[in-house]
Amino acid sequence: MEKLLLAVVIVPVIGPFFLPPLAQVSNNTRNFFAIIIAAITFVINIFLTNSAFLVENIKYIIPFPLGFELVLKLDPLSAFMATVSSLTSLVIVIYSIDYISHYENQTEYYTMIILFMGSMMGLVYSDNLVWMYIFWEITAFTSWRLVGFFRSDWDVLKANKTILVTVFGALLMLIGIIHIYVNYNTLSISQLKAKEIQFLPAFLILMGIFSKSAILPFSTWLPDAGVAPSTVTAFLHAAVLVKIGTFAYAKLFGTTFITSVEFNYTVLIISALTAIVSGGAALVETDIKRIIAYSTISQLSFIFLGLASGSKTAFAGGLLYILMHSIAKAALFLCAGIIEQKTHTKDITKMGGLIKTMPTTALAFALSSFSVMGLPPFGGFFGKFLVFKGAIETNDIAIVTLFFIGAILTMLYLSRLFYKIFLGNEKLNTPFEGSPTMVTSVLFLALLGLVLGIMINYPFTYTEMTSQLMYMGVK
Amino acid sequence: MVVDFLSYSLIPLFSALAIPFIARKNKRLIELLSNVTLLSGLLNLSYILLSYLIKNNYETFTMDVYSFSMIFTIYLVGLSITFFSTHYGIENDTNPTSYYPLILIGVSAMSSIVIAQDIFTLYIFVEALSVVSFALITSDNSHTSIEASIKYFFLTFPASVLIIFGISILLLNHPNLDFSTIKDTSSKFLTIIALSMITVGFLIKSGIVPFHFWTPDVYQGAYSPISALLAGIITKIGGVYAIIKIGILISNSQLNYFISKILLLSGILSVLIGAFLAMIQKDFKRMLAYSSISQMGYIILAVATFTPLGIIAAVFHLINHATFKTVLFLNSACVEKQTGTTNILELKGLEHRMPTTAWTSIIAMMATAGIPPLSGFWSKLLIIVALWKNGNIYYAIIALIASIITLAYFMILQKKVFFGKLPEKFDGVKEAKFQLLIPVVVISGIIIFSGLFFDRVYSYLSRIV
Amino acid sequence: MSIYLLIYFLIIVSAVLSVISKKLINSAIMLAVLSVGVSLLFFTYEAPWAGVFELSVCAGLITVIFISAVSLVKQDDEAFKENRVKYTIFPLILIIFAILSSIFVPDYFSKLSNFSIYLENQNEPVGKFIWLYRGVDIIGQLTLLSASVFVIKHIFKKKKTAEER
Amino acid sequence: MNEIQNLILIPIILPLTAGVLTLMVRERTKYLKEFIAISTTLVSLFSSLTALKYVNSIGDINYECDWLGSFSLMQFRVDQLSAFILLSVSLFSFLISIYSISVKNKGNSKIFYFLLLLTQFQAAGVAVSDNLISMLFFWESMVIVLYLYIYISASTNSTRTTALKAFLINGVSDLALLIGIMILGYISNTFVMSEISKSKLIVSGWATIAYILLLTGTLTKAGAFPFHTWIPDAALNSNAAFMAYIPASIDKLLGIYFLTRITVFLYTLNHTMQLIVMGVGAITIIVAVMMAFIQTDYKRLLSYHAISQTGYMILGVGTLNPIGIAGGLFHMVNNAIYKSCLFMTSGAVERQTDTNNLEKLGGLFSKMPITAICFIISAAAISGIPPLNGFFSKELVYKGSLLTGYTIFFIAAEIGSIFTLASFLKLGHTVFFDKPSSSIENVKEAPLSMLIPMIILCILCIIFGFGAHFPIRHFISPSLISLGYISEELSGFHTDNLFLVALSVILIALTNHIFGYQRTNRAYKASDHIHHAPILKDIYEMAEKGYFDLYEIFKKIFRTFANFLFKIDRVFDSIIDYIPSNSSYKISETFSSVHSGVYSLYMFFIFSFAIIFVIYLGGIKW
Amino acid sequence: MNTNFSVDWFFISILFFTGAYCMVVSRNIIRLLIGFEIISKSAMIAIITAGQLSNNINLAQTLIIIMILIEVIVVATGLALIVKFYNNYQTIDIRKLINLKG
Repeated sequence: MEKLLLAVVIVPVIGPFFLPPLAQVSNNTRNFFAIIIAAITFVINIFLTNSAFLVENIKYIIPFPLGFELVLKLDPLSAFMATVSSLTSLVIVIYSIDYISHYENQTEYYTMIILFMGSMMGLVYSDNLVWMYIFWEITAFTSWRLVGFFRSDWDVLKANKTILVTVFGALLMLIGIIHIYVNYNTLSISQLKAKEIQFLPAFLILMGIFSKSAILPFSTWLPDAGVAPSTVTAFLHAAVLVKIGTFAYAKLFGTTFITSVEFNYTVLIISALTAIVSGGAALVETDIKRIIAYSTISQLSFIFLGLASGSKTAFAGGLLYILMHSIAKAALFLCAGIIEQKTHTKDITKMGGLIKTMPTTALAFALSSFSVMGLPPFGGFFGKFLVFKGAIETNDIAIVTLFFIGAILTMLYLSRLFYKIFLGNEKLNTPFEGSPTMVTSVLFLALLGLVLGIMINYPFTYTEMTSQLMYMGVK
Repeated sequence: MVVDFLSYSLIPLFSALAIPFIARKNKRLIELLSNVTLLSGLLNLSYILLSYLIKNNYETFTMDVYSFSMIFTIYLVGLSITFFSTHYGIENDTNPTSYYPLILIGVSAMSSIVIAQDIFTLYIFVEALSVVSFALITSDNSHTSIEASIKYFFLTFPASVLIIFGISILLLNHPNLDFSTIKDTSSKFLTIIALSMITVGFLIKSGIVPFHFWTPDVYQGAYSPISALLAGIITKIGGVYAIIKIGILISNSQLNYFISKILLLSGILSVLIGAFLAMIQKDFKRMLAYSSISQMGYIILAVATFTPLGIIAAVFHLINHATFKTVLFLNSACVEKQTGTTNILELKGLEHRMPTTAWTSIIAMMATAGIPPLSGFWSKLLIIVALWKNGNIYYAIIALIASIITLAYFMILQKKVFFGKLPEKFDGVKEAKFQLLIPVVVISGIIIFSGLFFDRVYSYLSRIV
Repeated sequence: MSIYLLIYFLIIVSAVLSVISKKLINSAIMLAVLSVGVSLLFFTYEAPWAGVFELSVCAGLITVIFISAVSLVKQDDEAFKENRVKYTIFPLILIIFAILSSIFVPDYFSKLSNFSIYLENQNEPVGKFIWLYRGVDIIGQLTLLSASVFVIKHIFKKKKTAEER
Repeated sequence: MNEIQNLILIPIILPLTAGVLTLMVRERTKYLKEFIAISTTLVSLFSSLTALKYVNSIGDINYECDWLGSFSLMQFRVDQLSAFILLSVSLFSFLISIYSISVKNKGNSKIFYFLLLLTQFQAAGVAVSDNLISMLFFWESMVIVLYLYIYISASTNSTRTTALKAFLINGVSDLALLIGIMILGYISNTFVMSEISKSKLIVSGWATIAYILLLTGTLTKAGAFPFHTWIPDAALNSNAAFMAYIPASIDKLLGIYFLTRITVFLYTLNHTMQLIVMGVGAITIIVAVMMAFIQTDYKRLLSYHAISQTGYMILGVGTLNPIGIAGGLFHMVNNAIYKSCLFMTSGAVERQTDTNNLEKLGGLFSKMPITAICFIISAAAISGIPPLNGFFSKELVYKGSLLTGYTIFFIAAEIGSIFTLASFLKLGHTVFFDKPSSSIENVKEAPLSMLIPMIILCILCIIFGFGAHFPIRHFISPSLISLGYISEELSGFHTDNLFLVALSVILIALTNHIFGYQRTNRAYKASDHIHHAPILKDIYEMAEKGYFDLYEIFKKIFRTFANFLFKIDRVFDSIIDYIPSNSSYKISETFSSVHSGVYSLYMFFIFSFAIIFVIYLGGIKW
Repeated sequence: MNTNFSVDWFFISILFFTGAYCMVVSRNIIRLLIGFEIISKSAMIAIITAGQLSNNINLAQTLIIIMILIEVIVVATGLALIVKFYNNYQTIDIRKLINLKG
């Protein structure tokens, strides 16, 4: 089992460096190998998830001095997050094969995307704050390469904005980590369990988390990074990158430290404002990917609501919403990718009536939007529902109202988006449906959201057990 | 002087002296001789180093780890520079019968500085090093190089006078100038004054804010490989490492308060001003020069703690900085050779034409900005932790936040030089020939591995303290 | 006591003259005078070797080098209009500085007691000193000398200069 | 017991599977889908009938299954009220599935039947579920079906807009319902209605908020003022089968059902709350009927009536006394009956004449007599002509509202019935008796599949009218018992002063109609004397333009709000983007100006700083 | 002895200031070198006085001799550099050296 734990980190971290040589052989070999790596990671994660509750502390330790040792530890939360991200990554990599095939420097693309996945695995499983930080920064670097994929000045500018904002937050987080290190003289998360943390380091780490998952005041790098190819945006902004922040929050402030009430209240207020502001922005924007990115931001604030509201059920709901939102939002971004590739525009005022020509995409888009809006029987419903339970249990009418408005805005902008793209009256000469692989993967994600909603018992039981087992609560 | 290292400083010297006699006319032979000299030394060193790092065996190992690792770095950079220059220069560009000997003498002088146990000896070799380097700066007779050389001459030699003043004060209460002697009586007021005057002298020599004015001009104007040599190792050894030695001297005395304050102040100033100024530079090499100022600020901050951890961090960051700054300057040299300019406003979109250069520069930049898991991250982390544990929390925080500026100007550089669309006039540009790339690639590998195997490096460096 | 002051006075005056004098030749000569003064000071401080070296090398060799360089650089000072004001007012500034330093500087050394420490080697001749105790510096001097040789060679190399290329 | 559980599972599981089955069926197969749908609904009708019998005779049926881990179960509990609702749901889906065989503009018919069966499934789920969460699950998932239902009926932009409108109104109100249910569960630590009802909630604090939110949800579902505005648009842009099914019957049933649940079963209302509920009912009656009176489109007129009838039910439930509640529930089922019938007639007329516009219609009595008769019967029923079912339910509502002592509501209800009758006189007169316009020659009678459900419904109208005691004894009183009221004798054909009032209402309406008809010799202009009355004229125009439409208002508000928020977002963007870059650029400029390349400056700096440092290190001594 | 030492340092500081002033204000490169000479002379005097004060004059002499060697070499190479500069620029004005800035 330890070997598996090591493998799930090593394979995707070392693997990508074999891709450039393979690209010399042939592109198909390279793509195949990339898919193989992603698939292996996913499968191992499934195994680990199954045994997460059964086997007690599985560790793999690589010694480093000064308490910086690299410890990989398996716990239900990590396994859950790893499975979610590797699943979406797998689908996205498969989708990429057709999508990315007519751009240059594909090799770098695959390398970076697999490396990103690997560092995600490392971040998720590492039991040491400084190694968490290290993998965190690697993700920042890879996202920089990926966002600047098209290499025009504008793209690179936005990529720089991305990495600068996230790294700035990460540095604040590092200050917090060093503060903890000097105070408690350890960095191991499992040794820091159930310790009380002062407001300052907690707040600094929180800034890092917010910058990564694009909560105010760091939010706007996310829509700006929409210049990247849609697979990248799906990968970074929907599935994995922004979830790093939520995961780190769940791991540190949910299951490790005992935070103070004021701290949680700060988180709630900030995320509530984020939900509203980004929702409003999404209602005004006209660029399809910017709209979806803004909706990501607002949904992330819902996740934070669930994680921070201090009740076990809401925590479980937050975790559940991480899963559902990853799937749905990835599907949305990939649909946007199909649309953008076929219509050669991102401006929704130029689109309309696409439902005639690309019905499957429209179906997938609609299902995913329903899931994000939180309509039953889609998975998003349960997530949002439980999250609202948390909001009410904070017993604060302001937060409930703000998030209510946020939810209404979500419904509004998503329906507006769907209406403008697929209904409306035809403006463009009608493009065709995307390639089979792309459409299939999109549809798969959309239907997965539906199926998970119908069979809600399994994922919810998992997250609920996780939160029952690990959630620390507030002081 | 540590006798068992003496050979490292003598052999290059003798081979330099031998060059005019045995190889007057034959350029190739000169290059071969100098390269072989340095390579043999490097092989020897790396055998000893690896025999520790891998097999943990101590038979061939000396306890003075700092000097040893420093000499290793010196030989590494020196060899890469000589190797680079052999394929860099146009025919008759530099005059090889004096160019390579000077590099060799510089290497030997640096090794002697590292192993010097007497402060006056240190001074002598520092002078020798300065003389060698201002001669090397003018290797190509361009206007800029001569200007750089003259500025270097007149702006750094007064420092030696300060050092002499310090030595004269040391003479007052010491029978001789051995470090051991000074260490024993290092709790006297006069000693502190003397050492601090010497420190200020070395600050001037190493171009720390507010004595940094010569640094960018010199690095920009100098002959490109020599810029790499200067920025990579010469100013570090001639200035910063001397300060580190002094820091080791007084690391456990109580009277280092003033020096600590001075060093902290100039260190944090260097970090900030260097970073800020690097952001608006138009010239590749000048930007790198400012960046090296800010990086040396980190080293000075680390020394200023006067704690074992701080010293380790300083030495480690010194080694790292030598590696990645060498890589960057050599990259700039490649770019200059291929495109004929270092003005980043003209350069654009070279990443597909010069992929190796682009990637190695990215590695080095990330290491400089302290992006894990590269080596720069660990040394910076150690520096911050040392500062924090020493109680200078605000310095630590500022230094940490300043690395976002580092990242910012490297992003700007990368965007302007390597990304974007290739202009027509660079259509013919190709990657530099692979001999020029070998040193860069090797050192990049060293950066990565010293980051990944940080545990070994740390346990190696922390043996003595 | 007075002899010191006299020599010091000579030194200072020659230094000031070498700074403010109009022609470079005069400056060089004044520098030689300065070196002579310094060597005299060394003699009075029972440092004959140092005095001899100072007298021979600094007053002789360096002056020669200077004068040859000045003659090599065949440019009289009127080539560029350097305003003389900063030289003419220099003595005043120096006097002001002298007053200030006479106030501040001695206090640094006021609390110094007698530093005459017993050394077993204090009466040994200088040559023995050089070879025994500062033997390492010989390597330094060797390095320096060879460096200087190559530096001169490097600077005056026979080759096309930058702008002809 | 177990087979009984299966009994109540049949109306839920069967339609779902059947619906998925219809999706499998290929579009071109004739009558297979219809057969599946009809048989399914028929089976579920019988099963729910059996369930009702069982419940009335023996007792509640409970069913539980795992759902949300340890957080919540899928809990069904069928008491008399639920059984009653379940029965009516199954009945209407059965009738509609027959009726819509030959509805033309129902789009892709397999999708249509799929949606129909899905709606049956969800409605049954809402009716039987005892756990608020599972109820919410079924309830909220109806939004999607609603959207698709309107969407498939035509591919014009107005249809899509209407679909969006319906979707948004219901979706937002469902969010309100969600939060209300969460608060309910939070303040009473359980989501099971039957347990909450053991200790009924008092309206105070969080509970008030919860009640208002729940009320919003239910009223929107029932289509009451001011959340009704999607129904008239839907009437214009969708087919009659949909109108007859969802807004006319299912939404009413479920909305009023849950309104009754919360108002009577979960809460004990205080006085203000009760006034609010009743006021909403009264306003709904008046406003909707005034709007309906002036309409010149068949289905749109009917849809406004559907709204105003909702007002009676809300009023009845709001009275909180058994008579009123009984009236509300009874009126609910009655309204479903005759309103569906009316929509069916409209569908028939539309099918045969391809128009709904009153100006074009006329004189159809001779051409389609059965439709006309069905229309007349159900119109009489809706206008409360004794002795049809509408009359009795309205009577009960009047009594209930009188018992509360607020005569104002009673008067409002009466005015409502006046205009109801008047507008139906206008409608009937126009469509069936007035002189035909040239466009509709040679019109045939509607096909059998349309007539059968109409006839069944008319028969039901009459049965529930003459034998009003039968439904009241078998459906209403048990429901009241399940709600915790002892049932008293409350039905039958009896003469008291209310009867006279009803008669006078009829006379007023007749005179009004004749007056209007005399002024302009066209029947569809019979409402003009009200329409063009001085003040009302402007109000009507504004209403037609949608100034009072909550949806439009909220759209405007949210647009401005969103623009404001977008500005805020830009501000944050500048905080993390422009301000740092520009300020650092300024700083760099400032420093850079010092490095002018002038040697003397550098030398001066170096010397002065060196001296300063040395002095600082040595310390100034005096 | 004591006072004498402080007097020495008084003159040393004056000499240093003279050289420093020359190195700052002058535009003539050769004059700059002369200024450098002056300050190094002051350094030598400091060494000698210190050695004489601490009764360690022979060590001081040794250092002085080595320093004189260094001085000669530095001056020679510096003058060589200046001559090269003159050959390239045809001037000995240091103010001409403002190509590298920013």
